[in-house]
Parts: sequence; structure tokens; C-alpha cells
Amino acid sequence: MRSPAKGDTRAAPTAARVTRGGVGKRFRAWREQHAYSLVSSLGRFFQRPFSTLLTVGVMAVAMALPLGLALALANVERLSGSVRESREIGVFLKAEVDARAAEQLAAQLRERTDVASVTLKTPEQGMAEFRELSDLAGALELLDENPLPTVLVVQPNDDGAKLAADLTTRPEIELVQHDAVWRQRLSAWLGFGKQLTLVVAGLLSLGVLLVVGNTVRLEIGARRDEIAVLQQLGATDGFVRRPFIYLGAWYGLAAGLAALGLLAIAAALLQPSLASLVGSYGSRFQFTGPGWKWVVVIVFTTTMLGWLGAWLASGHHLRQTRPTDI
Amino acid sequence: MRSPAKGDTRAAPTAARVTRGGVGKRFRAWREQHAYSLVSSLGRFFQRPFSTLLTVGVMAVAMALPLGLALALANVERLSGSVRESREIGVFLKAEVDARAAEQLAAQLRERTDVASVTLKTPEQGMAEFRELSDLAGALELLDENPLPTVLVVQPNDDGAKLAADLTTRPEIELVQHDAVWRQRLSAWLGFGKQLTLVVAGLLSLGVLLVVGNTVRLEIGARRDEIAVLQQLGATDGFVRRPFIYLGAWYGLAAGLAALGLLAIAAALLQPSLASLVGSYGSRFQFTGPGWKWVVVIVFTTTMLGWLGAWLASGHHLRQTRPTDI
Amino acid sequence: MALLRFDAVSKNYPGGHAALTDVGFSVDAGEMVFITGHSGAGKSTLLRLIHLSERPTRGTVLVSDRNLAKVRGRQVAMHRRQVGVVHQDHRLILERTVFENVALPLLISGTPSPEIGKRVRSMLDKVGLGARERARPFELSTGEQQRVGIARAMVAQPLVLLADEPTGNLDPTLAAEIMQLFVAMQAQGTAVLVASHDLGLVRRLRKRVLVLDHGRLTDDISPEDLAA
Amino acid sequence: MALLRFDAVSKNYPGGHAALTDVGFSVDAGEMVFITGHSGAGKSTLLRLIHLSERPTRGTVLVSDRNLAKVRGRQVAMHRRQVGVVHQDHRLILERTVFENVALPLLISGTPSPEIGKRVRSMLDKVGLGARERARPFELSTGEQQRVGIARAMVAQPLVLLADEPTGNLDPTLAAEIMQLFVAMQAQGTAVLVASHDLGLVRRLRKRVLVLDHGRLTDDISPEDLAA
Ligand SMILES: Nc1ncnc2c1ncn2[C@@H]1O[C@H](COP(=O)(O)OP(=O)(O)OP(=O)(O)O)[C@@H](O)[C@H]1O
Ligand SMILES: Nc1ncnc2c1ncn2[C@@H]1O[C@H](COP(=O)(O)OP(=O)(O)OP(=O)(O)O)[C@@H](O)[C@H]1O
Ligand SMILES: [Mg+2]
Ligand SMILES: [Mg+2]
Repeated sequence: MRSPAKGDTRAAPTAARVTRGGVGKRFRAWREQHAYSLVSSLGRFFQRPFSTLLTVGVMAVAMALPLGLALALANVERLSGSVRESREIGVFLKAEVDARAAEQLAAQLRERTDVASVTLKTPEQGMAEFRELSDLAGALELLDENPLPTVLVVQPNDDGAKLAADLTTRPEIELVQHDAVWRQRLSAWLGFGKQLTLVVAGLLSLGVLLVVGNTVRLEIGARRDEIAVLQQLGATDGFVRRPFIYLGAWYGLAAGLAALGLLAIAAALLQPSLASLVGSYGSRFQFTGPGWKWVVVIVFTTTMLGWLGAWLASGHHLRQTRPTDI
Repeated sequence: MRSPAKGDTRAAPTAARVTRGGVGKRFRAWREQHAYSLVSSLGRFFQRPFSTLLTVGVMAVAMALPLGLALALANVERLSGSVRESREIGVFLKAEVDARAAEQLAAQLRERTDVASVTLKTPEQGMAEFRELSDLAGALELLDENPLPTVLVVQPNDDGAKLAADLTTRPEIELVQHDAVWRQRLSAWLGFGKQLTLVVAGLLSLGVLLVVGNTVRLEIGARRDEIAVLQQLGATDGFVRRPFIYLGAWYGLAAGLAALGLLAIAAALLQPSLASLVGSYGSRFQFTGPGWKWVVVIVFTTTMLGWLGAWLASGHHLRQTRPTDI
Repeated sequence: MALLRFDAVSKNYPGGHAALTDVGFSVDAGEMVFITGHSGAGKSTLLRLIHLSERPTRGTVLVSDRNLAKVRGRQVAMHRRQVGVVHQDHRLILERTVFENVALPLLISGTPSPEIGKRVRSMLDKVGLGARERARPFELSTGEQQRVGIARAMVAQPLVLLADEPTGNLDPTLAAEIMQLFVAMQAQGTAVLVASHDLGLVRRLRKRVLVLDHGRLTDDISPEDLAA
Repeated sequence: MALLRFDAVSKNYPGGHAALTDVGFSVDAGEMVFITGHSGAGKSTLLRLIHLSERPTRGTVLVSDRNLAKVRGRQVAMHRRQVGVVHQDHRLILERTVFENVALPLLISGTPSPEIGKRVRSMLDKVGLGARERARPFELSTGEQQRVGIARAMVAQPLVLLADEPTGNLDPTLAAEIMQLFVAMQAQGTAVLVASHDLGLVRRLRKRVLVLDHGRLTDDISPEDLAA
């Protein structure tokens, strides 16, 4: 460090000034080193657009799939959750109750605070529903008259236990039914779907990890001469590592954005058939994409993943290339 | 080429011998060059086990997923195909037909050459089936007696048109039903599943392509000095390329085997829940893994894929590093 | 008859640098020529043109009366097999042993392996590395690496031998020995071109000398002139 | 007081090769020493021990009275910043410009960028490459690359300067100029160790000479003896 110019000695005690200048200088140098690594790694990133595209593509595909699965799973969970938690109550009216009386009962129930909604199913609607479900529906249509009663599907606000008990006492009600076999069946299928999703997501997470690690490893391999030179010039591990870690973060960032883009494309491709399918069930289920919060979380996570992969891979390389430090 | 030894001139005309020797020599040299590349690329493959494992892992995961999807798709297709093509005929018997008469009718029908199989569903079985499908089943159970008739599910050998016409004339039969709404619904869902599978498989195939290309590209990048030396010594493109192409093929082979291994693991993990699910539908649907023929095809395909990826990537590199051949 | 001929050759690098300007000379089979000149004079560039590592901007280079401008594609590889090169920076393959490095030109040209073994070993003996054939290049001193590069350039008995500062890393005794190997190659009919700064060596050997100065051929001294 | 001291140092490479055997000498600050010897004598190995690219098998190396055997981990990097090295094979980073290559030691030690610019440009002027700071190493002739390596070794004004055959690729005039730069470094208090085959150069400069022969220090000639 050069000593301060003579004329400055009046301003402050020399030692203090030098130290302060020293710390400031040191911080500036540190900042400059970081800025240099950041910019030069970005330069590397864009230097060979073709290979960068390849690498980012691999990472993006590997990331898009678990994200897409997670998204699908979240939607299905939401659906099944609403179905399972709703604890709908099926209220079967006596055969002698006519349509008008049924409407009145429905209106009464809607007044109650513990009732969220009431749907009325006429015997004709019930028959139509059967027809969609089984060949056997034909058998019912053979009967002289529709054997199905009018049904109220009641959606309670709470667990519905008290409501169900109240309803059982009503004279016009034949039967109150809480849970049904087909719901258990749906639960089983959803459980299987979830398990399948976990297995596939596990495989793909492994894939992401491998891709990030492998990419940075090979990137380092391609620049091992440069690393050797820096080490010989007295660069610390941090200095050697920094550009790679920044590069990994850039890759992660780009891959995260690209993965979101891929998801959007996939969603657009699936939209038509999904819409027609969902439309046939009414508008009760709506597929939702990730919100802004999730987009930020995803991009942040992939950036961190790139960072971490680069950190691990560069650490591995540094440990291997330090023969004199045993 | 050295001239043949003096003592040999008697054996055959000199020119012919020299030529023959020349061709033999040339072939031997060619074979030696190939053997050298094959073995040295295998050496490279095992030289750094950690990074080889990483690369093969990435490729295997990327390959396992489309393979798994294709397998699942094939199974679902098989299932849906059997359901849709079967053109089952639902035969509803009159209410007065008792169980024994129904059995007799079923036995009669089984005798016919145009009938593949006949399944008898008693009213109780019909009720149980309803119970699984809808909340409304509760309503049917309220009736004093089971309103459902006995049903014969007949599987025709041909399109079933003549059979259906014959059956309609029988006195004990109330109704003959050919197609039903729920089948159209199943078709719609299967169509959606197929489309989804295609989108995901498309994404993953892109991933496989990118991984293979990227891996070989980076491998080449790490050895560009060696390539430059070989080119300067007058090696042809084929000679320079060969070890990389063999290396790509080794990678593809290992990745194919590893992908099959991953599939086996995934299948083992999913087996319990799949078995319980399928079990509840009876044993009509059995999940089948790939047969031996398929294993061979898969391994061959992945090997070829590695070969092709290496061929493309090395071609790209060679075109770029030939500044004097413009 | 000239084995090698330069006709009014110029070479400008993309940066706008004129590395060679209007150079013309010819070399016969079995002739040995030194190329001297200051650092950056264009010596390496001149050799690169013969080896087709670079193409001239203007003028023609002929080898065995064949215009190198017409040598393209696969023919470049075939041409290079006739030219042995000793690089200033060795260019050995670090992953391969000394033996394998020297064997490369023979392997490339499809020589059967028993003959490869014989020729490589005799070549390594000549450069004094017979005992180290299983070593890897990074286990060698710079001078030893240089000698491996020389062995590789000579093993296939090329038509033309180009040597760029082949003795820069060798001690004077070893340098003289290597030069004797070049002279032996020359005696077998190879045209030998050696770029060198080592004026002492150049003077001692009494061979023809081409002097480059900022890319121009300023002098062409025959052995007789040198003796005078 | 000795800046650098070797005490009965031996170095055997894994292959069983004894590159140095029982070498002992010391060098003061501001002293310049030539190391000569045949190819493979152990010159580069000796320099590598000072730079901690290798560790001795036996014996101790001291720099500023500090035993290098105790310099480990992060301290190795700090030690290397005090040692400038000119490699026989340049070791430039091909992706970076001449300016960036020379700036590296300053960047690593955290020098502020205005000062980096000033010092790098003045250093490049000294080696005669002021006009080519934006070139990439592969656009330079070997001698020019060599000079970039020399500039990089000297730019951070190290305590010890190690040069392995620094003038092997330079013409005699340029070699003499570069040697003058080394002498100037020496005058500033740097200990300069130069491995070289160029006996003419060694004799002309009249500095102390260490002679290695098959890994043994066979001679230690002081400048006075050389003059005689
Ligand atoms: N990494 C290594 N592994 C094994 N042997 C080595 C290694 N490095 C050098 N050697 C051997 O040690 C001996 C001394 O090598 P060194 O590089 O020190 O010689 P040198 O005096 O610099 O020679 P030159 O003038 O040719 O550069 C040589 O015989 C060399 O083959
Ligand atoms: N690829 C390149 N791009 C741009 N300029 C180049 C390139 N290669 C060489 N040059 C320039 O051309 C000139 C001649 O270079 P060349 O390598 O032929 O010199 P040389 O005589 O071999 O020098 P040396 O003795 O230092 O090896 C030099 O000024 C060099 O900077
Ligand atoms: Mg040169
Ligand atoms: Mg050396």
C-alpha cells in the first residue's frame, strides 16, 4: 500500500486514514472481483449460444416435468380434497313426496346456517346419471315407472353430523346417506395417482440433480487448464469457484424460466381436450396454473439448484486438483 | 510396401501376391484401427467411473420415462381396446325368469359358435355394481324389492349384429342393448390420457435428444486438444470420430440397461397399490412388462441413439474445426 | 526438381496483421533449410502454410508440383500424412503414453501393429527415450517432451519435415544430436525446414538459411556463402 | 539474510524417478541466479518446489525463513502470490485477451481496477506488446506468448521470480532485452531464478550459476569466478 501523500497528513491521524482507506479499497476490490465474475460468467453463457441452449434445454425439460406433475397433483388434490372434504349428504325423499314439496324442503334447508348448498335431483335426472354410468341402466328403464326417488344433495358447512341427525327425524325423508362406496373408490384411485406421481417425481428430481451436476462438471472439465493457471497464480478456492457458481446460477435461472415456458406450452396443447372433458361435468372443476408467487418460488428454486450443483461440482474438482495440499 | 522375398516367387505370380497381401494387410490395419477405437473408448468409459455414472444416470432417467409412459400407454390401450372392440351385448331377462332358467339360457348361448363368452349378473350383483358407482344406489335399496332384472353379458365373436337380432326374438328376453353412454365417456377419458401421454413423451424425447447431444458435445469439448492433434497428423474425419461414436454407443448401451433397471424398480414400487386396485375389478386386467423381444429392441434403440447423438455432435465439431477446408 | 515452392505468397491474419508478404522460394527433395528471423517475423506462419493449418491470402504454395489451394476436404488429411511437424509447443496427447503418441502417425496411416512397434521403438531409441515409452507426457521434462514430438514427426518418414524451434528447450549437446537426426532424414530424401533462433546452431550446420524480417524474405543464404 | 534456502532437498517422482538428490543452496533478496544443466537434469523440478507445485520427498525449502512444508491449504494461494513464474509452456488462458491474462495476478490479489489498468499497460509496454493488449493468445507468435507470460509473472512485483527457459523462443536481441527486465526486477530486491540452456546468455550476464547434473547440484559458480 502506498503511503498517503504528504499534504494530507493534517486531515486525520495517519494510521486511521490508511486503515480506513485500506478497508474501503479492500471492499471495492472485493466488489470488483465479484462483478467481474458475474459479468464474465454471463459472457461465457452467451458466448456459445448453441451449447448454452442445449444445456439449458436439458435442464429445463428435466425441471418442467416434476413441476408439471406437481401442478397436476395440486389440481387433482384440490379436486379430490373438495370432493372428499365436502361430506355431501344424500337425502332420499319418500316416493309420495312430489316435486313441489321437494322444492319447498330444499328451500327450507337452504335457510339453515349449517347448510352451504342444496341440489335437487329429480328421478329423471337420477336416471340420466345412471345411464352414463352403467349398462345396467337399461334395466331400470324397462320398469313400468321410474323406481328412483327424488334426492337432495346437501352440502353442509361443518362436518354435517348434526345436520344429518336432524334430517333423519323428518317424516318426508326416507333415508339420509353420508358416505358412499364410489367415494372410497375415487380415494383409492387418487391415492394410486399420488403414489405414481411421487415415483415419477422422484425419478425426475434425480434427473435434475444429475443434469445440473453433470453440466457443471463437464463445464469445469472443459476449463481445467484455466483453473490450473488461476491456482498457480495464487487464486483462492473462492476466486476459482466463483465464475462457475455464477454460471450455474445463470443456468438455473434460464432453465427455470424455460421450464415455465414449456409448462405453458404443454398446458396450451392440453387445454382443448381438458376443457371439453371438464365441460361435460359442468364447471365445477377448473384447472389453475401456478400463481405469481409460485413463479417466483420456482425461478428462485431453480437458480439455487444451479448454484448448489455448481458449488458441489466445483468443490469436487478443487479437492481433486490440489496435489500439494495433502 | 516391401517386395516379396526372393524364395517365394515360384508360388504365385508376383503382382497377384503383392496385391493380395496388400488387401489383407489393409483389412488387418482397418480392423486394428477399429479394435483400437473400440477398446480405448471403453477404457475412457471406465476411466472416470464417477462421471460416467453421472452421464449414464442422466441418460437413463431421461430414457426410462418415455419408456415407462409407452409401457403404461400400451397397457391402457390394450385395456381400452378390449373394452371398446368387445361390443358386449347386454341381455335383460324378463322379471319372471328365475335363476335356474337364466343359467340354462346362458348355457345355451355358450354353445353358439358366434358367442365368445357369457357372464351372468344376478339382480344382487347388479345392485352391488350400482353401489360402487353412485350415491343414488341408496335409493334403489329403499325399494321393497330389487327392481333389477337378471342380465346376461354376452361377448360375441363377430360384430354381434346377427346374434343381437336372434336374441330379440326370444320370449324370455325383455331387451337387448348394444352400446351405452358410459363407454363413450371411457373413450373420451382414454383419448385425453393418450394425448397427455403424447405431450409428456414428446417433452421427454426432446430431453433424451438433448442429453445425448449435450453429453457427447461436452465430451468432445474436453478432448478438443487431442482432436486437433489427430487432425494435424492427417487423421481422416472417420478416424477422429470413431472413438466418440463408440463412446456414444457405450453410453447408449449402459443407459438402456440402466433405464430398464429403473423401470423395474418403479414397477416394483407401484406393484402393491396397482395390484390392490386391479384386484378389486377382478383379474380381467393384468399389467404386463416388456417381453424379451422388447428388452432387446429397447437396448438396441438406446445404443443406436447414443451412436447417432455422438455422430451428430462429432460432425458438428468437425465442421467447426476445419478452418482451412472452406 | 523443386519438391516445395512458394510463389509470391502473402498471409494476412484476420486482425489485419500482415504475417507474410510476397514470399517466394523453392526447396528440393533432400535439402535442408533453416528459417530465421526475429520473434513475430512469420516463421511459424510460413510452416503452417505448408502443413495446411492456414491458407495463404495471396500467392500459391506447391508441394510435389501440386497446388495446395486445390487440396480440399479428405485430401487435406492425406497431404498431412506426408508432412511431419515438430511443433513449438509439442502438442502431445496427455492421456496417452509416449509410445502411443509416437505411434499415432503410423496408426493413422494404417500400418500393421507389429511394424508400428518396431518402428516406434527404434525411433524412441534414436531420441534417447527408449526407456520411457510407458511414461505419460506430463511426467517428462520439457526437453523430453520436445524429443517425443520430434520422434512423432519423423516416425512415418514424411516427404517434408517441418520443425518449429525444435531445440529451443534442449541443451546444446542434445540439440546437436537432434540436428544429426534431421540431417539423416535429409539424406534419405526428405526436405527439412527448420525455424530457429539459435544462430550458433545454424552457423555450425552450414545449411541454406532463409531470413524473414517482418514477413518479408530478406535473405537466402546458400551453404557456400555461409562458409565464406 | 537468505530469502530462499534449500536444505538437503530430494525429490522422487512416483514413477521412481529421482529428479533431485540432496540439493542445498541459498539465494538472497535482490540476487539473480541461473540454473543450468542438461535436459531432464531437474531444473524445472527445483523451481516447482519453490512454487509449491510439488513437495520435496526429503529435506526442507525455506522462503523468508518460513518452512514451506508448513504452508498448507489457503496459505498455499497466499504464498504463490509472492512468487512470479514464467512457465516453459507459457500457460496463458486462451479465452482471455493479453491484457486480461497479464491482469490476473493483480485481480487475484484484489488490486483496484484503475491501478490494474495502469500497471498492466506499463508492463506490456516494457515487453514490447503495448499495441496488442486486445489480442488473444492464439493470435500471437510463440515468442509473443512467451513475453505475455513474462509480463504476467512480473506485474505483481513478486518477492521471488522463477523463470523456466524464458528466452527459449526469443531471438537473441529480444532475449537480451527481457534479461534486462529481470535485472531491473533484481535491482528492486526480487530474488530471480532463471533456468536456462542458453550458455551464451548466461555467460554474458555474469550472474551466479547453479549447475545441475542428473538431479545433483554439481557446481555453484559466483559471478566473480565467471569473470575469471
Ligand atoms: N510428473 C513427473 N512424473 C514423473 N517423472 C517426472 C515428472 N516430472 C519430471 N519428471 C522427471 O524428472 C526428471 C527431471 O525433470 P525436470 O522437468 O525437472 O527436468 P529439466 O531439467 O527441467 O529438463 P528440461 O531442460 O528438459 O526442461 C526428468 O527425468 C523427468 O522425466
Ligand atoms: N492466428 C493469428 N491471428 C492473428 N495474428 C497472428 C496469428 N498467428 C500469428 N499472428 C501474428 O503474425 C505474426 C507472425 O507470427 P508467427 O507465429 O509466424 O511468428 P514467428 O516468426 O513464428 O515468431 P516466434 O519466433 O515468436 O515464434 C506475429 O505478429 C503474430 O502476432
Ligand atoms: Mg513461431
Ligand atoms: Mg524443464
